Amino acid sequence: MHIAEGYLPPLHAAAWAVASAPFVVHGARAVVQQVRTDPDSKLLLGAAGAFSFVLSALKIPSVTGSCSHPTGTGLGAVLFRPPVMALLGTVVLFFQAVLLAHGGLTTLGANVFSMAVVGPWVAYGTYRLVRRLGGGLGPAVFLAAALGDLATYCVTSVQLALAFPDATSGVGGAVVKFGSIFAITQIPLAVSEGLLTLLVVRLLVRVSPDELRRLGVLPTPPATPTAKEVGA
Amino acid sequence: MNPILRADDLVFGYDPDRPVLTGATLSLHEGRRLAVLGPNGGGKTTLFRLLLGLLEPGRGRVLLDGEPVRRDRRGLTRLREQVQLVLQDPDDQLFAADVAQDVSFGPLNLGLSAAEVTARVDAALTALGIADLADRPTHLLSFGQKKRTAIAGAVAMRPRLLVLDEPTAGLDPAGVEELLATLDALHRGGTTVVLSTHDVDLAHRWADEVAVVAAGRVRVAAVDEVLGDADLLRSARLGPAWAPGVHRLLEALGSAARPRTPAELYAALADLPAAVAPQ
Amino acid sequence: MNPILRADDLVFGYDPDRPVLTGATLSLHEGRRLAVLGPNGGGKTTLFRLLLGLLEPGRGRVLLDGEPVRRDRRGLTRLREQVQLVLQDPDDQLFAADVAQDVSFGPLNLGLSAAEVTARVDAALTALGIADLADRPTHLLSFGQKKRTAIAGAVAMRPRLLVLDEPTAGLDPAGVEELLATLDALHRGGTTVVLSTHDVDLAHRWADEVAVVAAGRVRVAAVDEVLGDADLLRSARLGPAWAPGVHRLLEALGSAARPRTPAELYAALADLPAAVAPQ
Amino acid sequence: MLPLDAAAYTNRWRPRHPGEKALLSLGLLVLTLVLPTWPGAALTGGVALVLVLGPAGLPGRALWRAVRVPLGFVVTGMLPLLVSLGGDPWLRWEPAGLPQAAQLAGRATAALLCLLLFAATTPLADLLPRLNRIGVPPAVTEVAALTYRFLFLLLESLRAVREAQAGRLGFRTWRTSYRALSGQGAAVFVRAFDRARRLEQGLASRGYTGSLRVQVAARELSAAFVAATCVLLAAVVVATFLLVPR
Ligand SMILES: Nc1ncnc2c1ncn2[C@@H]1O[C@H](COP(=O)(O)OP(=O)(O)OP(=O)(O)O)[C@@H](O)[C@H]1O
Ligand SMILES: Nc1ncnc2c1ncn2[C@@H]1O[C@H](COP(=O)(O)OP(=O)(O)OP(=O)(O)O)[C@@H](O)[C@H]1O
Ligand SMILES: [Mg+2]
Ligand SMILES: [Mg+2]
Repeated sequence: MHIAEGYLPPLHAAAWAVASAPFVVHGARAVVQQVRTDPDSKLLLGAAGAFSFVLSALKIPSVTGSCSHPTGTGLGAVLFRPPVMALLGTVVLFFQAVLLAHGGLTTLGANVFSMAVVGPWVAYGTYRLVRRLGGGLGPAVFLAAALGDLATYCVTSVQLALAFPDATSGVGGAVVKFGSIFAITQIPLAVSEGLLTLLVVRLLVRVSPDELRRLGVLPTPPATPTAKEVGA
Repeated sequence: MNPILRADDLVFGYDPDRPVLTGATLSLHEGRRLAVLGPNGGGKTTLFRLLLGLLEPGRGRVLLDGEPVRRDRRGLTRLREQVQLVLQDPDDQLFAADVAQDVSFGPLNLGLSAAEVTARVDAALTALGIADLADRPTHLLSFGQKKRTAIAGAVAMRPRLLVLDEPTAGLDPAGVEELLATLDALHRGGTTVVLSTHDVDLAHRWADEVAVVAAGRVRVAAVDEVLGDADLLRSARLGPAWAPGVHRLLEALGSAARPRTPAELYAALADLPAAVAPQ
Repeated sequence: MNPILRADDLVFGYDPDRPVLTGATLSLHEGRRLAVLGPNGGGKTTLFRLLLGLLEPGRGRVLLDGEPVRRDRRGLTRLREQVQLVLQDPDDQLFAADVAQDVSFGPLNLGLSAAEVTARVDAALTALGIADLADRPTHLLSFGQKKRTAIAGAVAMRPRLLVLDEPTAGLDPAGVEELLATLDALHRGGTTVVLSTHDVDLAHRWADEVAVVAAGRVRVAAVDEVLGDADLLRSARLGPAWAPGVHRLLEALGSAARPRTPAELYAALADLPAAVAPQ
Repeated sequence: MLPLDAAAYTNRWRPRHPGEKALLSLGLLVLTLVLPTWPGAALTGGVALVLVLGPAGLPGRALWRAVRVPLGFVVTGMLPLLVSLGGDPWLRWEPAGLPQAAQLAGRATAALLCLLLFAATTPLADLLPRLNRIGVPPAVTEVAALTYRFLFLLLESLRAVREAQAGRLGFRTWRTSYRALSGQGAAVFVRAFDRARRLEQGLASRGYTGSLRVQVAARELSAAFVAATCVLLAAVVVATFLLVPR
């Protein structure tokens, strides 16, 4: 859920930007480091960013008959890890703002915080936890995507509630208000996104196992007899 | 005289159990136009990638001006200063956001000055007839324009040898003519040009020499020899070309014309002596 | 008799300021083989997407069996049960994990029983000659195999009309022959086949009728008429075909042979009476 | 493919330095937030609208296509302010929220126009490579530029896959839609990595050794434009304080 341009008062906008900044800088450092040790990973990161952008252009059918878009944070976090997603997510949100007028520049900080920081961390944490507890890839991915999606929306609710406290019940009431409005629409969507992510990953396990291994989602087999391809 | 580039008995397979090339030998000579023919999956692209050092052969060597190419950064850089490859799909080669930026990538890597880079970019864009596209974004180009941009990126490196993988695929007939005219201009300017194609008539009209890559090996010969060898053509999943048959017909009619394209055939028909000319 | 599908005065542009089609009319008749020719960017693919209801025309209508196609789910489903489109790039069409699964996608969507789906998939794979690939992962297929799988996916829908966008692009000459043989078998089996191509000789040998899509409009005519019209060909960035010229040469030599491929030309040459035969 | 992106390459301000356009439109955007919404946002929004349609030359129709969807978000975004929770009934219509909602809608619309002034005049091809000069590491701008390049390839692939599925009746029912959608997700993923692998090879043959540096077309920062921008921004501030209702 993108907060549109101009929605947040200047102080809020600035505060969320400050809150996101360390994560983004940390992500940028991780990327710079990764690119230094492996220059070809630049291309993979570019592809991953584009994939995240395009993922949010998928249209999920929703109950009401209208369409909605997945956040893609769950899949992105599982595939590319939260630090990298913090940077890629920022790039993607910036592109969505200037290419689609979706979201905005002054609300970039707030959107980054919900969609590129909290969503991915919740998704990734869920994924690791479920795997640690012995859960299969399927349930882990499903829960990661669904909870990542929900977490994103919860943060957005809080951000809006802080900016627009309820006239009678204050910030607390506004959190409930925005939260319940989103809950009606979002819980089914979160389940949808979880299901979709599960199906995608299941297909990927069959279609693209090598890439998943390279990303550490599937365990690497002891010996990897691959072709000698040299890029340098 | 040494060939510019030579593949010497190359053996290669992506999968060790399924070799693609089992001993490929091919020399690319200065100034000689070579067309590489072969079936789908025959190994044309693989051969080109081996020649450019993008793949490492299991056996055999690649020689630049008679010297084996070393597989370290120095050796590969030297190779790619002399030899440039244009891939079939221009989207595999174009990465920058606009045309001029993309073409500047190679010259910048050569460590040239900004002024020199600009000059090279301008010259390459002009040579390809796309100077007006310089500040167009890559993603809004048509297929043919992307193809020209990719070639410009290679030409801006001023290579001695330009290798093009199926440059005419997907172009309309007029686009093919324009591209060939561009390649001829480069050739006249001193660049040696090699291309791969599935079009036997194209190879016949354009090339001095033909290499057939099939069944793991390369067979090189003069154009007429290859195109006269029905068994070779069949075994390489190629068909015969029109032109040689047409030449025989014209000969039987007493005409000395040797058209290489349908358009030339119609010109020859118009020139036939009235006595034999079909109406 | 009504055509199966008809485009009636279609107007369309992706960008409202740059129309691609400015009034395209075309009828696809049962049993008649139609080749669609045209320059790059002429609008062939766009026309096909309009015919399949994948794009909505700014003006004009698409008629299925004489009835306007309604753009709701019912109308589009009915259309796509009858008409199938095979895209140029098979990678756009293949997304399932293996060949059989991919081909089963359409029949499953029709809501058929499992047994019926299996039967359809098997029949389609057999028709395309790829029954042995059924459980191969799609990403390990060669280009030609992918192409066949994509066509099988459409054939499994048992369409009355099969539209193929540049099906021969990228195939080697033998692959083109095999594909045409497959299309002919489908055609004999009662499917109406339409294809687009840049290859004028291919259109000449295969089609009953040719449509030229250029400058926003469609011009339909018998093959010989289009291929005899040098101005039309030039304006559509197409060149002449070899075959008509060869026919005139053979006629002048007193031969009745009308070869449509180089191979047929060499057969005709072998059959020429000794008196006129070139050596 | 994306109307705003296409506009950025064809508008009359294309040759201007991205810094000038950023100063102008982001300056207006900041003023939209910090000045009192009435009349501040009306002024900034109006100025942005005039500039984008006038000097920048964006056709009205293109502007409408770009703002249509985000304007919808502005409208739906007002609704929560018009309801109140707690009390009796628990959820109720809150007319007292109307002024605040109207103010928000006005500010958001003005901000959207300022964003558009920037987005529709500044191509990312001009902008991204220059971000290095304001301290963004080259690795990041290069990854962003690659993302930008791959984006269009993948959107095109996604469109093609979706259409191919539609042609085979992939969206007939809920069940089939989910199968089709997961196919799209997987296909785009496979395509993305395939593209990266292939470009890796393509760049290697062009001499890639780790840097994707390109030469950026020289664009002069126009002192006149910058000065005019400063005057305009100051004028908006002054006008707002003169007009502000007391
Ligand atoms: N990256 C790769 N990994 C594994 N196998 C590959 C790869 N690229 C090509 N191959 C296989 O190597 C063989 C030779 O392929 P190559 O692309 O060199 O043929 P080609 O002559 O260029 O064919 P075409 O005419 O279709 O372009 C084929 O069997 C192909 O499937
Ligand atoms: N998705 C799209 N968005 C915007 N413009 C498009 C799109 N697809 C095609 N076009 C444009 O529409 C015009 C017609 O394209 P189309 O692909 O229909 O031509 P074509 O005849 O199929 O060409 P080709 O022979 O190269 O396949 C071209 O100018 C092209 O640039
Ligand atoms: Mg090849
Ligand atoms: Mg097309």
